[in-house]
Amino acid sequence: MPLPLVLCLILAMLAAGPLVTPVAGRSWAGGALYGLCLAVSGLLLVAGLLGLAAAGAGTAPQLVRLPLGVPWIGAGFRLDGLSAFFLIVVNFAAAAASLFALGYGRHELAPRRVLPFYPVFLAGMNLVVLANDAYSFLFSWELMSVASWFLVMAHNHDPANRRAGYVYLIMAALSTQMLLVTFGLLSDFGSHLDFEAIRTAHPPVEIARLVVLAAVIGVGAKAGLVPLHVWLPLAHPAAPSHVSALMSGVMTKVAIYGLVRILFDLLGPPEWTWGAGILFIGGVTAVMGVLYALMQHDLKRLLAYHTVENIGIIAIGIGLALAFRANGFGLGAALALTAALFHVLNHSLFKSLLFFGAGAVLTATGKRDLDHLGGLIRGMPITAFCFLMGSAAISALPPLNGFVSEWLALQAILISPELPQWVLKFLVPMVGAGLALSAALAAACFVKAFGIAFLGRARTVAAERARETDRCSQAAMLALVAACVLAGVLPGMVVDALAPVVTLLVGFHMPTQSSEPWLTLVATTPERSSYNGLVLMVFIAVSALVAVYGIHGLASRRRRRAGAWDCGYPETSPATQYTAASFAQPIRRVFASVVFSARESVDMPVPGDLRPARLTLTLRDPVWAVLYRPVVETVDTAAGMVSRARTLSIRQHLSLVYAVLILLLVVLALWQ
Amino acid sequence: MTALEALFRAFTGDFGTAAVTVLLAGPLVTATAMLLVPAHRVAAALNAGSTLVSFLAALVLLWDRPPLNIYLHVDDLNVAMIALTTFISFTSSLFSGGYVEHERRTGRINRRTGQFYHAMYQSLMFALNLALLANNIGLMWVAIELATLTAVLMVGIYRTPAALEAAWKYFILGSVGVALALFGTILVYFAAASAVGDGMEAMAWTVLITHAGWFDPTLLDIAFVFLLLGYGTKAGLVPMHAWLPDAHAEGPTPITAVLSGLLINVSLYLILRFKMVLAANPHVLPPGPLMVGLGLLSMLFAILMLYRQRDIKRLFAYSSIEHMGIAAFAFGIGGPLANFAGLLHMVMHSLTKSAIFFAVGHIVQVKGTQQLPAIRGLGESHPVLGWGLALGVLAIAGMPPFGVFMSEFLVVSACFARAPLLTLVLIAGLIVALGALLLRLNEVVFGEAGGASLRRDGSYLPLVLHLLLVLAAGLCLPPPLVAWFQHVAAQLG
Amino acid sequence: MPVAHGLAFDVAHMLAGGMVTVSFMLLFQDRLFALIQFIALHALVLTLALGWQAWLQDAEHLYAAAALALVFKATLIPWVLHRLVRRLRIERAVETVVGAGMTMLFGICLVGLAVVVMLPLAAKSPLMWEDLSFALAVVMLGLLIMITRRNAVGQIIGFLSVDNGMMLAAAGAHGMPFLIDLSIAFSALVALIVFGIFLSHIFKHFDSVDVHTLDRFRGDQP
Amino acid sequence: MAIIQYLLLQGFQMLLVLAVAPLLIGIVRRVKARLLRRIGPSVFQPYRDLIRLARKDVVVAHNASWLFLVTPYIVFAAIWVAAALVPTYALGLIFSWSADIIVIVGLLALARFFQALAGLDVGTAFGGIGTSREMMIASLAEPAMLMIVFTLSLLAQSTQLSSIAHYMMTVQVGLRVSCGLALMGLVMVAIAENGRVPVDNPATHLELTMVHEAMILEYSGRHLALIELASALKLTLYLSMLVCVFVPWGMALTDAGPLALLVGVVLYPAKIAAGGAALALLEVTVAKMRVFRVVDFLNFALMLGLLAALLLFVSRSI
Repeated sequence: MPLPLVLCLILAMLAAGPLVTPVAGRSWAGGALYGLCLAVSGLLLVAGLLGLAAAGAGTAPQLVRLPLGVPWIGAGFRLDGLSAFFLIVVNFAAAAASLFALGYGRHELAPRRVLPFYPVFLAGMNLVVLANDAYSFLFSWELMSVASWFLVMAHNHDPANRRAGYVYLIMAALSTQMLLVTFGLLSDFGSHLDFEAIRTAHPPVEIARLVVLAAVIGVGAKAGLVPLHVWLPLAHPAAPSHVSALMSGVMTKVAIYGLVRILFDLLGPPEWTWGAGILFIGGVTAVMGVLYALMQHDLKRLLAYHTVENIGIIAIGIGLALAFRANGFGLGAALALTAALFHVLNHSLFKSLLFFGAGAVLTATGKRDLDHLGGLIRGMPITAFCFLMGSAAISALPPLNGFVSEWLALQAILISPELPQWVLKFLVPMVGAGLALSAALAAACFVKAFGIAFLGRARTVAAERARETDRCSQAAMLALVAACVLAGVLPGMVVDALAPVVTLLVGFHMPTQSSEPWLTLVATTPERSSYNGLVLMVFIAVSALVAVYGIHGLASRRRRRAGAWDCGYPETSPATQYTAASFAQPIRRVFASVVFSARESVDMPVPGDLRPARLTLTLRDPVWAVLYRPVVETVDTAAGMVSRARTLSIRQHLSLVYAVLILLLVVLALWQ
Repeated sequence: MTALEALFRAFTGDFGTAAVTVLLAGPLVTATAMLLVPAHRVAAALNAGSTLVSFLAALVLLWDRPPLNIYLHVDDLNVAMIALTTFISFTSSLFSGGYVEHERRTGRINRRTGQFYHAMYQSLMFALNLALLANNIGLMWVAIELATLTAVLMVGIYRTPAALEAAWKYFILGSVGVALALFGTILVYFAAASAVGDGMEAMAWTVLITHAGWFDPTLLDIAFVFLLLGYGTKAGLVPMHAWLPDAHAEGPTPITAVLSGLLINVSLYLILRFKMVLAANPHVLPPGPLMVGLGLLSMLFAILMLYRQRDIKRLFAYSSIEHMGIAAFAFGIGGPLANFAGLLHMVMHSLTKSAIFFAVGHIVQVKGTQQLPAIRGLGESHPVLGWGLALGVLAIAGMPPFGVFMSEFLVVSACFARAPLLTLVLIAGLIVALGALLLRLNEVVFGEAGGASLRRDGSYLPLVLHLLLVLAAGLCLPPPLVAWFQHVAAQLG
Repeated sequence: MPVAHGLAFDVAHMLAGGMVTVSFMLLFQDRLFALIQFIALHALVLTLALGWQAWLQDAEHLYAAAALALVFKATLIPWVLHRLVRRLRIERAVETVVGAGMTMLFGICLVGLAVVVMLPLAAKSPLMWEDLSFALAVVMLGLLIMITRRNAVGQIIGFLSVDNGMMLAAAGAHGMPFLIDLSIAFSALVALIVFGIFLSHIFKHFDSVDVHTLDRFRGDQP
Repeated sequence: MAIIQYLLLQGFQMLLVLAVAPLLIGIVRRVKARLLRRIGPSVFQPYRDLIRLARKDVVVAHNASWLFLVTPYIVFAAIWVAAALVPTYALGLIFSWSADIIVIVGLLALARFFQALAGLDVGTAFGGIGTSREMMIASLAEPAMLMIVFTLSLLAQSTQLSSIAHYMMTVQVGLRVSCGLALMGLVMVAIAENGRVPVDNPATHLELTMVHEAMILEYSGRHLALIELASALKLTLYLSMLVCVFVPWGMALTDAGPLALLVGVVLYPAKIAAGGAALALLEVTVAKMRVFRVVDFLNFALMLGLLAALLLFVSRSI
């Protein structure tokens, strides 16, 4: 599909925002808008697929330059393999979100605050992926942030949402400014902001180091790398659920796109130290993110923290790829980068799915707090099934897609001992252990999320009364489930599709999977390691069926219903079930007491006192305390000191002017 | 009177000449007419009409420039500024019609004062046009002096103690600034007279710029110090800024818009004129560090002041100081790109900030107070105002798709080359400023609605017009403007 | 003619120096009437300086400037001020912010600074050098007066002496177009009018011209 | 034609592990009893138990959901497949390449995931205890396991169990410290994962320290039978993993003749039995530890794995 057409589609979406504003209040507006977004993102998805195919066929990337933006460079757009891949990632999730919103949007309380900004948000993300010069890139980047900020502020009556929006926009500005610095350095100090020019000109190594630093800060603030993640768990839950899905599942990926574009495409040959740094940050982010998530009992915030974890995993892949590339291990680099990109795709799928599930729960019960849910699997079986699949996928369980990308990442880690640098030799195993830990903790966390919310007995009347969500939402969720399963059992196809992208970035690609027998996935060589999701799924299905028929045939198939056994305790109230906090207690004791300096204090009344016993739990976010509060306090103190100037009288102001004048004259006198 | 005499000795009958004549004579005639003839009814309409005429005249100047003359001239730098100034003066006059009417109805001013206000408005426009058109540095000085005096009279128009105090402060600081600027002008004349000979030529800017190479560097240095402090006072650079917040807060809002949108801009423009002269002389000490220092100081000071404000007009007044600081910083850094960015930033800021003040004016009249804590939740109670203000604030905070984003983008990316560390300070400042503005926005627009809600008629046209322009500028700039600014930027050194 | 030039130089020097001296006198006067008389004297010396320059360069516009200075600054303005003070009954309002001694010392330093800053000119043309450095000194002293006076009238007087400094500078400039002089007089006049308006208002609102009392009404008291 | 033979071999292995698993449990119990000076049940008792359980009809709590009902089959299938993919009597079976160690760990994680969810499904406090502790232990065990995998793949340049075993068999590995450390680590992980003493006590009920048993408390009849069988299979899996990595001798190589296969088939149960006996010996000699001591236990395993990897680095870089 020609790039101009793609741009026209995006423009149509961009225009839809202002156009829908006057009628946003009408009942049909939502349906029309989301329908339009669904159609356009569908077309853009096709465009992405075609673009990827074209890249595979080796045709040169399409270029378009519009007379917009900074006059002397114009606004350049480019559709190459990488852009195409991210177009697919963005628009698949976008289409799903629009489909979901067709149903979910009807429950929206403030449509006027959501409809105008939703298409702008989508358009912004699409433009970032296509932009080919610093100005258009940052313009779209910031447009994406602002639009999503409006969406976060959609329900502004909750002070928490206002605070979320506040923190969010400031962090977004930080990221934009740091990227501005990045491009300033890259483009030889703003002299040529065009990516084509930047590509050819490689900055000297010390400049390049600064570029990497600035880029990691700038992208990290948008993608949510620890310690720049603080806005993410605030902002993502605040938005309407289909927007949360896009922010968590897609916008963070667009940020990753920026990192990949800068580090692998625009910047010159890497140094291994960059890889080590990003690897370390990624490891920390992965573990911290999942630990944060385990401590949450708000469903959407839990999911948001998981986004942090997954971004960490992606960063690990990118860091490894850099390290391999710096040492000339083309295949290793290809493997690690493929793992990262594959995980980008996967996370966009299952994180959107999970947020949709959370949204469905929210509309059905009006609650986000896990401890007010429970037993939803009876009221809303389809949502429960989809959420279960999403949980299994994000917990990296075979044969779903989450496992594949983690498997590839681990394979990349396992060949890292070839790297010559001792720092990497020691760092990579640690990160590998961290990766395994985060996977296991993620499983724990989603057992908690699904188990507390959907299983057990209903803890509130609202949860008791929950009914299945509407068809559109179900369709969206089921489509994502199908995508997760397909990507899980046919990973070879995805890897082959990624091959041109990876070749574009590191010059090598993983072995062509379609040539392997039985659709097996091979990391480097079949002798070394291989995985076949399809065979596994068939195997499991077959043996499960064998077990069912065998045991039903040979033995009884009768079933009696009775009260729960529970070691003979009588029927207890639902309040005696494990809550989110109590579920996390063992892990909290093991990890959080160190990381979050978690403290539990039990207030047990004396016998005869009718007051209920209370367990109070205090967690302290180390990042906020160490990094952010000092900054806030500094600014506040400075403002306090400066604002004393208001009390000066006219004469004192005059004296100030006078003092400056004399000072300057003295300087002049001394100068001559 | 000098201006008129200059005018009559001026050009001979082409469109440009006619346009310039209109630009200067129009406001002057209107002002005198209004002062003499009592015409309360039509005063506002007259005001708007006259400013519209001057705007059209300015448009004429865009494609037909008058021949050079030693009193008045039109070149790449001021042609754009004139168009901008006349445009904003037109929109503000539209706005002030409704505003003054409302003030009169609520009895804050009487008919006479209203007419006096319009007359002063016209004379202010005359002064600004003269300052922009002047080729003679003395004329520039006279014009800015006149502008200050009229502005002072308008700031004090409410006659409340606070208003008087603000006007008084403005007057004292303003006149000291004027005095410094005059001394600087005299020194420049000295420098020029010894090079090009005595007489009027030695005061014509076009002559100065061509002969600057032979001027005495010492005199130029000292002169620039005085001129920078003098005109910097008008531009509201810290520490000469003290008048600005009070004048903005206590004066009528249309004047606030004009002060922030035009007067401080024009003053900075005059500083640029002299900077160009210095740039043309290789022996002078570079003025860059001076402007960088003042600019950075102004920016940081203003940003920190943003946090403790409880008066909405004062808040945005400090933001104006901040942006003047940014522009001065850019010019101080120098280089074609940074200068271009600075010029663009001046234009964008004046458009955006006046839009914001239009919104603020409506809000203050609707809410009956300027106290921020009393203004909450406009998003629900007054959607147009609330969202207009929100968009304006986002624009001024440098968010796309508005023009300030582009100018700040260029400022940062260009200044990063010359002074990376200072630019990092600038970036930090920008983020902190966003924090401060957003903090207010959260309450004013998104907070829980409450408080009074008075009736206020009057069109939102100016607000919308400005926002649309800033939006368009953020998407793409008109090529001729770019060409002019690039040429000027090269001259600015 | 070298002699004349020498003489010209000396007289100009004397007059300029005279103005600086008068500025010093203004600096340590604390009685308003005395201040007003001295500003008149200041203007008178300025008139002489202008006249001398006019005779040297026989530039008639300088004669006019001298006349203007004589009429406005030496006569009219002091008279207005005098009336103002009488009307406001603040004859014996005594106020300087810092002690006279300190002010003096500072003033001396200022003069030194003015001379040193202009030093590079000395090589090219000593006439211009001394003229400008004295003018600069007068300007700086005028500003000093403005910031050391708490009283509005005192500040007006400081501002006037700054204006006189400008005139002095302008006088030395050969063929300085008339424009400037006019505008100075003009501005000073306007200045006075507006000052007058404000003083009357201040008087209306509060029974003192102490600018300090105004600070109470600043809108943004923290 | 060959494909059929391969499939037969693979199928045979599936049946083999299925057959051996209860026997292993029986052996362990028997040996423990003997060591405790009791007679103990016959080694075939587990078979009888399973059959009896399968015959009983299932009692399900009123509020149990469909997940509760399908879980036993999923758990059983996942673990069975995993066990079938670990080389037991022969290397390079046709489907062995469809999963390497990491995948096998993943399959076990899959089983655990559903097991844990089922534990929460009925909504009793016991289920909660068991589930949360199980997940805690697992989250500690997996990093340790990965470090061991790291060491092995560092040695054998592969994560395929067949290739590792082949390497261990053919190449003269020599007596490496790393192997010893990895062995210890793997044993400790195996103990933790299978809930054996000292981490958990499979023989207890109604004790607040129990983990696995608390999780499956609500199951009965054929469901319980499947889960018991699955846990037996899991133990077998870990033992055969230990065996095929550290004592691979006697396993038939890829495309070996029938004789070699026969040797393998005969040797494998013997190895497993020996392993079971060793496990029993271990269980009677140590006492069960408090739940939160398990952390130190597994961290020690992790340290072992890390140490093994680092020592390998040293030994290779020299």
